[in-house]
Amino acid sequence: MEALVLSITLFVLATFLGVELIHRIPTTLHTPLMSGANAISGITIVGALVVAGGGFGWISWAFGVSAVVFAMMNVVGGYTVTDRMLEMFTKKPEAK
Amino acid sequence: MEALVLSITLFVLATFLGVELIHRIPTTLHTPLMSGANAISGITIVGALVVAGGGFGWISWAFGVSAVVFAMMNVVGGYTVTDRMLEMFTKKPEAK
Amino acid sequence: MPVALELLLYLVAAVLFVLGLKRLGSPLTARQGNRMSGVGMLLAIVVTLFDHGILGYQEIIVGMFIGSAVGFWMARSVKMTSMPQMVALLNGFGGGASLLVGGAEFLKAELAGVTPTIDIGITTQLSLLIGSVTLSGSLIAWAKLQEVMTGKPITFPLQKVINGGLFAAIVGLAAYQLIVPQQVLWPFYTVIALALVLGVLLVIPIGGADMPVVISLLNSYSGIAASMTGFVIHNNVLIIAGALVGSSGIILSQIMCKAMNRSLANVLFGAFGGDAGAIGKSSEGLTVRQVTVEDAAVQLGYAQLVIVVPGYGLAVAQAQHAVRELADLIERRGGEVKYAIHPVAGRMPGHMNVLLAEANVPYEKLCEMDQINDDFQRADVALVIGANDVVNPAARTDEGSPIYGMPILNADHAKSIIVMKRGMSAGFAGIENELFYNPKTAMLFGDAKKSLTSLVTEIKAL
Amino acid sequence: MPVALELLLYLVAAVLFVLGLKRLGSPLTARQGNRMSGVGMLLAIVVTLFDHGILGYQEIIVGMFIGSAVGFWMARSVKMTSMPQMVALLNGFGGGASLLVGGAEFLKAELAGVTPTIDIGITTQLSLLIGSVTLSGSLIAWAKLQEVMTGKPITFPLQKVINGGLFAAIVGLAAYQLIVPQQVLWPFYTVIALALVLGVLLVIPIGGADMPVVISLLNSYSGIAASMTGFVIHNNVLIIAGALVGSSGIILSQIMCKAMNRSLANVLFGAFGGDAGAIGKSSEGLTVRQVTVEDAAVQLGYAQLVIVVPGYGLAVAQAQHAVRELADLIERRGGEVKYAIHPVAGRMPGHMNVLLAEANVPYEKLCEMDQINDDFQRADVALVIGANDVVNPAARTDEGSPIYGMPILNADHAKSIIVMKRGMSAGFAGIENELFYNPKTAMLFGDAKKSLTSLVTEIKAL
Amino acid sequence: MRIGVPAETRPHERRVALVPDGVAKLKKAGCDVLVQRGAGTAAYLTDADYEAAGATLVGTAAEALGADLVLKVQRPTAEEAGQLREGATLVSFLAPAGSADLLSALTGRKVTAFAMELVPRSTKAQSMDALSSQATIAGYKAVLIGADAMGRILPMLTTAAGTLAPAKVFVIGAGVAGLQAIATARRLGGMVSAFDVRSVVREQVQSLGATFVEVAAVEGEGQGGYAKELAEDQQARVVAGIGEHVKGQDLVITTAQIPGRPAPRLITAEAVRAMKPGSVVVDLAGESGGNCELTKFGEAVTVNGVTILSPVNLPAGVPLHSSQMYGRNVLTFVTHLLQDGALQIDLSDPITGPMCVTHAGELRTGKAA
Amino acid sequence: MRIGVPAETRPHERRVALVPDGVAKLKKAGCDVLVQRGAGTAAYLTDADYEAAGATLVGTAAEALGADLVLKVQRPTAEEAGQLREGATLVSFLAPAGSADLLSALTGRKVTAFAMELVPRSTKAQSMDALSSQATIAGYKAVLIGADAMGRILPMLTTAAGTLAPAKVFVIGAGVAGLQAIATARRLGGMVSAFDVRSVVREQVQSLGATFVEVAAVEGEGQGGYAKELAEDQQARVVAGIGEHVKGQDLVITTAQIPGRPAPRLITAEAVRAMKPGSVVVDLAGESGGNCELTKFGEAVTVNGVTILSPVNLPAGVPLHSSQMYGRNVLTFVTHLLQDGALQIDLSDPITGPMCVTHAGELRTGKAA
Ligand SMILES: NC(=O)c1ccc[n+]([C@@H]2O[C@H](COP(=O)([O-])OP(=O)(O)OC[C@H]3O[C@@H](n4cnc5c(N)ncnc54)[C@H](OP(=O)(O)O)[C@@H]3O)[C@@H](O)[C@H]2O)c1
Ligand SMILES: NC(=O)c1ccc[n+]([C@@H]2O[C@H](COP(=O)([O-])OP(=O)(O)OC[C@H]3O[C@@H](n4cnc5c(N)ncnc54)[C@H](OP(=O)(O)O)[C@@H]3O)[C@@H](O)[C@H]2O)c1
Ligand SMILES: NC(=O)c1ccc[n+]([C@@H]2O[C@H](COP(=O)([O-])OP(=O)(O)OC[C@H]3O[C@@H](n4cnc5c(N)ncnc54)[C@H](O)[C@@H]3O)[C@@H](O)[C@H]2O)c1
Ligand SMILES: NC(=O)c1ccc[n+]([C@@H]2O[C@H](COP(=O)([O-])OP(=O)(O)OC[C@H]3O[C@@H](n4cnc5c(N)ncnc54)[C@H](O)[C@@H]3O)[C@@H](O)[C@H]2O)c1
Repeated sequence: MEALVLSITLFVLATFLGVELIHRIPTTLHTPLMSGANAISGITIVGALVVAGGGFGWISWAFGVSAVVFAMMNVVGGYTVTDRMLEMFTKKPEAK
Repeated sequence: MEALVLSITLFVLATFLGVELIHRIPTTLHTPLMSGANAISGITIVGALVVAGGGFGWISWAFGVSAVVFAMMNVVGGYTVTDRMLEMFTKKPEAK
Repeated sequence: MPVALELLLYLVAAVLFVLGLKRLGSPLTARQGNRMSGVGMLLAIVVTLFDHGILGYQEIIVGMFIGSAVGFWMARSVKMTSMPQMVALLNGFGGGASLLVGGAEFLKAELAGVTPTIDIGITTQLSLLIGSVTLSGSLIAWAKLQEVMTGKPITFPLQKVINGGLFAAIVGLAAYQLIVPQQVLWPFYTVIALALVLGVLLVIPIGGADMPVVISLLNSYSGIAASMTGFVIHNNVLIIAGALVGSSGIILSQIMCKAMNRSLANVLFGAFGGDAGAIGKSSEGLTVRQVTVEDAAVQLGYAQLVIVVPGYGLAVAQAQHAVRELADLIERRGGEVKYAIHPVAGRMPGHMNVLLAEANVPYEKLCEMDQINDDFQRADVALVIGANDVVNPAARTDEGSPIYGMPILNADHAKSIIVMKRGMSAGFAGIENELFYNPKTAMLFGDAKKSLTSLVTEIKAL
Repeated sequence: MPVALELLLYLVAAVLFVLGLKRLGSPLTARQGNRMSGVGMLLAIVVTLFDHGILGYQEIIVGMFIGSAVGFWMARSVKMTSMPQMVALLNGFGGGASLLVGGAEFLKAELAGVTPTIDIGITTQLSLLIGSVTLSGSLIAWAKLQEVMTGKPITFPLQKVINGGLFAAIVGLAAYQLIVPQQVLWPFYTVIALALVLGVLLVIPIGGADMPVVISLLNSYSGIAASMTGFVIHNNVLIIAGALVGSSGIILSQIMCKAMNRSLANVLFGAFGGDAGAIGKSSEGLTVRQVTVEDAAVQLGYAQLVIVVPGYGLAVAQAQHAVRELADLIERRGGEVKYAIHPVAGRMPGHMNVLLAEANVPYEKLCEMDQINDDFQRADVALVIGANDVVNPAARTDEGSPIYGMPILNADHAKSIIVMKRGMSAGFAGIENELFYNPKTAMLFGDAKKSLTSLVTEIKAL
Repeated sequence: MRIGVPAETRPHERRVALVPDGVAKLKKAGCDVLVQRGAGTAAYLTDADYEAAGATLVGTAAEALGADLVLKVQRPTAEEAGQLREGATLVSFLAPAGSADLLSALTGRKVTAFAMELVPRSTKAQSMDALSSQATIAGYKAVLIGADAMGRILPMLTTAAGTLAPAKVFVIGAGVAGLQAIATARRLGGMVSAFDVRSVVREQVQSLGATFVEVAAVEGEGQGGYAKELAEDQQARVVAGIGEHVKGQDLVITTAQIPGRPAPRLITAEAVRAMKPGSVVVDLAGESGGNCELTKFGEAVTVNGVTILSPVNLPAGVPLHSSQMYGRNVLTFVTHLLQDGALQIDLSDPITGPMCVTHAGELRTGKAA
Repeated sequence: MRIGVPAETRPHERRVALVPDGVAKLKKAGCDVLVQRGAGTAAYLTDADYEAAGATLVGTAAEALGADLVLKVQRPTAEEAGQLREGATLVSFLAPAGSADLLSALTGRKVTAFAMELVPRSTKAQSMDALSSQATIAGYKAVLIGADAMGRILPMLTTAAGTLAPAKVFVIGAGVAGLQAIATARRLGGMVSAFDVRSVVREQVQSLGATFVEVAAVEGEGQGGYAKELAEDQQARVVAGIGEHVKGQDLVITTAQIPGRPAPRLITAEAVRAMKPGSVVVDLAGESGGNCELTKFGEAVTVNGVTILSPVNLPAGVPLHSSQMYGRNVLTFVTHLLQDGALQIDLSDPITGPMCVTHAGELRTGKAA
């Protein structure tokens, strides 16, 4: 039970941190930011790997490996697509 | 050991949160903010109470109770003094 | 690998996510931020692989490889304009993965005959529910944007009631699942099925134009789903990263709504997402594209050449000082600003000269039509402020138009056009202006002075 | 009380600290924020009391009562102008408490003959070290500000070397303490003693003017000390709250340094803190008070009546448009702005009229000297922009002065005065201006146009 | 084709119908341009400038008037009309409403005459609109003249010798000239208010930073952007309202006109008498009778210290710029008529048609009424 | 004590030495003010205004001139001087450097005479500084006159009839009048540049948004904020530099003066001939010889289409405001002299002393050289 509260504590702190991290974002960055955050939500890959590697027979097989495929698509696709979108911002260095 | 890492995790998250929470502060608020943060650092009172209430004989007595006195001064003094400083900001409602 | 080290490395990954997310918020650091968070992800994956000795399982490696390859290929081949639906699709996969992980954990316990603790039970059900909604909802969002299905809101009677009922049923079944004896699996499957349906129903009444908000919200959900999975499998990096995405996604959705001058509730339940373009429907059914101040600010802040086209609206708004300030700011950032003065802009000969002289715009910057018309194609942005007739392409092409034959400013030759006016009303000649429906054109509605002032604030914040 | 509930309540307290700290950052919510965090503190105390059944120990209650009473009395009786030293003192108490808690834990283990784990050992030593430095450093800061000791930097040869040596010795001793067998206590006491000395040595070379930064930094330290204590007694609320204060304190110190245009390193090791006022030393040794743009913004943003006194510097800076913009902004926020035009401001008759007309300042707002001189006492801020001679009180009092007898604008009658100029150079008449040394006056150095533009940005962000 | 530009003969007329820049353009279009020696001198355009632009300088007016196309500013005198070639084309201000004699002379000689006052107010014809271009100059100049005649300066000045209050300027009739007057007076620092019977003008006045005076609730928008005459009761209300407002003004500039009608009487003698000594009224409607009861066209009248000016031909007072603009107007119109170096007169054209007052021996009364 | 304000008699002088507002203040201070009937009429100040302010209207100049203290604008003629009471006090512009006859007449009648041109340029005396106040008006008016005489308008206008380029205005000598001219020309939309030999002026010119022309590296700051005469080689360089810059200008306003010396010759005939036809030079230094070689004081000269104006007494052209300012200057000075309703003349006073040119039958040459 204490472990649960600890987990909740982490959850709460991370939630606050997420809120604070996002400030006045120019609209042009909305989609990349969304996409970048989506890539992070691919962290489920860790869960997928745990399940797939847990050795629970068909569950690992059917659920685990397909979860791994899905999650990997999310992760790799997510980061790549975000990077592509962000390319355009590195073109012109800001003159100040 | 895992407990330690968990504590470190909390420490790290809270540190980030602390950094993010403080943004462009008008100078007038520097002192109140400092004072308010100082009041929060009086959280040592919890440690002081634990020590004082731990029943370790003279240690509890000498260290614990004096820690309690010190920490309480920090807490009560800190919150009160901050509140006094902030009084002036509630005078005029903002017309927008 | 010692558990403590594993946890520590997970913590490093979490820190990289935090830093990455923060950097994603500014144009200058965004790319670097994305890469930082990518490194964090790699670290988390490697740690997990090592820790669980998973490296032995060939099929997992194959699965990872397939997923990576497909994901990479999709990401590389998608057109720039289809990015939003791509994100929707990827997000759906993430939700699906959470669903599968939650399901696996549930079945594992069932099969092993273990009754999970109440917290594990609840979080498992949550990861199933949220994962399913994310999965099906994201797919619908994708379909709407990809125009596989109609982008218009789909509504039917009692929609909200039905959604509410569905939700209640899911909660009830999930609760029942927690208390029934082992081996009863139908509530589990039913919850998943109903949640998938719920995801569909929640998204179909929302119009295509509002999809980005929905995707961001679903993205937030998939974060929460990941976080719930973290509770289930006792993994802190999942909890932290999931919670980060969960909360930042909601904030981002809100910011997006604010940028559209809507509330989140209005977007989700307004069921009029498809009407957003109505304000700018021309008689031929064309629609205009609106731009937010933030967006316009980025365009102008990074432009090399901006040509300002002032018109009568600039005078009405008395925005001469504001436009000068904007120009100064752009120039301080290294851009160039010119003013294209049409001979009949305004309502009296020399109207624009009078205004801009008052704001001390140097005469060198005021260009006559003939002198500047060729420069438009070099311009990154043509900023049309309260001008209308003087940039109306009908003068070039439409013989029936009362302004046919009048030479106009070639604002439409610029790489992009931002038009500031209060609404869609016509100018002096009383005729419609095609330029506003040009795909390169973005409308910034509102009083020109207000818009300019906000632009200045936004560009300063870039 | 079940442990889980206790932990949950601690979490609630931590959340209240987070929210409170956030709200402290804006004038409108600051007071409420402080109260939220206060409620969090109360909650944490009550939970601890209940949990450990401490209510029984009479002496603890008495101790709490004494501490509260003394703290409350000190906080109520201190003068508004002595706030910074008060905070320093309270902060010292906090550091002292951490030191005592860490010491108690150490002794407890020693006495019980338990060898603490390495992490407990390290964090204990850290809480001792940081607590001691905070305690003695804060007391020195207090003494400097209270003028119990000199506010000037105290330096002596090899200071940095000595400090470095001291620090090395402390680290060495602490490490030794961790590995020596039980019952050897001298390293423990020596570490404390040396750390106390270190705290003193670190603070004495810093000038009185820089004390706020030091206090903020020490405050950050006391947060870290509390956090370390949390590691020692395995208490998460201590860890979280301590870390929050630790990091926010450092950021705040940095912001403060930036506001003074200095780096943190410069403040801590520059050993010239006392020179800061040099720029504004008058021949009689008076000093001027500088103000930051942020501060000026708050003053102007909340003022009811602002009287602008323009002078030749406004013309030189060509800041006429900027001042108009500032005035518009203040008026949109509900304040009132007037311009006091001195007959000989500038360098030609009507110089200010020409400028302000160009910026479209309505004639009604331009007030002649006789008409406005009585209004100054009602003004919250007299904003003197590049004017000098026309507000020089020497004209009223100093018979020897070349401007004696010239009527001047009563800027000095305003509740506060902000003067914008580039440096301390004299005006046309070439004489010094006492007004700048008036305790009510704050100088905003820099080109008037730049200062005004930044002010506008800052007020918008309020 | 030969185009002739004679020197203007009206007293005080300093403009010229074509500037060297226009000569060069017509040369390029394949025409010969004959400019009378000294035609541009009063407008500071030298014969050398014309020659450099490709003009053929001719010694007498007769030579220039004998061209196929004659460009003028002022309507020709009887003598000048007599020198036009039979069947020639004439582009000039013609004041057709009051020039019956001239028109019949032109018809007699089968001259095709275009009146520059009749450029239609369509978007496309804007660059030929000589009334607008000359009114722009007139509005500017009216303020200069008025400011010069005043006892005070326009801007506010706070000086060691006291504060000079800003002058109050009131512009009646905010058409082209009126708006330019508003802008110029504001530039000089005056506090400007304005009135017009067309209500669309309110926003235009405000867009120049001046205030619109609601002297009476009337609406007088007529055809083609012009005003129409007001009904009697409305007129009375306007006059009363203006009389009230005019009292406190230091400079009043009136430009109210109704096409083809005498100018409306807006300022009564009584209203003038109520004004402060040293104030000035500049009446730009003098030629059509004046907006002020006391106006004497071309003269300065002083009543009770108030000066009423009714200047003649203000644009001619800024000869270089007004010629430049008029020349451009004429040039654009001629270019509109030209095809392959010859005139193609298409009377069904929406610009050419209404402007043509005589053609092939006939009087065209379409718009000339 | 009785204070007399006679009507001015110089031709074209429209100012008056005291305005009703000043009369009221002196009345309050316990003086009787005798104003000659019609003294203010040319400045749009009626006798009624004066009477309302408490003045006693007198029918003849002799009555006003016979007062204890006489206030005038222009130095008295011999006849007027003869009507002054023995031992009276006179405050007026006196042009002492060139008025030997007048001064001896005044000494003969033991008049205490104060010359308003000699107000010291100290901060305290600023509100008595009539040279500055009148120069302010002159600078403003010079631009109006110049603008009126030009062939073009000052501001840039982009219109359907082409773009009118903004006029280039060049101001030589950026003292009080010059700065005001700069400000006024900028208001009207001209592109203004300026030159002065005193280098402190650079920043002042820029503070008005105009550009400072570095025609030659010289420094001519003399005493009391005035310029000093330049060495020959420097002068030559300045003239050459100005000649070069002046070529492209449409309006040139010159105000360069050196106290007690003839005005420096800065624009040669050759430079004028290089200017464009239609440009205008307004020379405010005409009275002391002019800054332009072709200047004829009080006349308009036209050379090659360039007009050189040298207006006489510009402040009198804005009589109300210039009287108001002059009146305030005089009033402040008189108030400075008054103690309990009587004059207390303390010649050791740093203001009174230098201004006094004759006293108790003696000529005071201290500053009058
Ligand atoms: N220059 C001359 O001498 C002269 C004389 C007479 C007529 N004209 C005619 O006037 C026209 C001039 O063209 P133009 O492009 O300058 O003007 P325009 O075609 O009249 O268009 C002005 C636009 O400004 C917008 N607007 C008005 N107030 C605004 C505000 N406060 N903020 C933002 N936008 C505002 C209006 O749209 P919303 O209402 O939707 O905001 C309107 O569409 C030409 O047709 C010309 O022929 C010119
Ligand atoms: N009005 C007239 O007719 C006239 C004529 C001649 C002389 N005067 C004399 O001029 C004086 C006018 O008084 P004043 O108060 O207007 O001016 P002032 O006394 O000359 O003071 C101007 C101040 O502005 C500051 N400054 C200059 N450039 C600046 C910039 N870019 N940004 C910010 N500050 C700037 C200067 O200080 P820093 O260098 O430290 O920035 C200077 O102290 C009086 O003494 C008057 O007698 C007036
Ligand atoms: N191509 C075009 O679209 C075009 C070209 C030129 C002018 N215009 C428009 O035509 C309008 C009139 O032009 P104009 O200046 O040649 O007109 P104008 O010279 O005939 O009249 C001047 C002004 O006097 C006003 N007036 C008439 N009777 C009045 C009364 N009793 N009281 C007060 N004011 C009165 C009129 O409304 C007009 O504004 C302007 O608004 C102008 O913008 C349009
Ligand atoms: N109380 C005071 O402090 C006070 C009062 C009035 C004026 N002033 C100052 O005195 C100065 C001069 O005033 P003024 O206008 O009466 O002077 P002025 O009329 O004597 O001369 C006009 C200008 O001509 C300039 N000049 C002289 N020779 C020149 C040459 N060869 N080339 C170019 N320019 C030349 C002078 O420098 C001066 O600026 C001004 O700067 C003014 O600010 C001070």
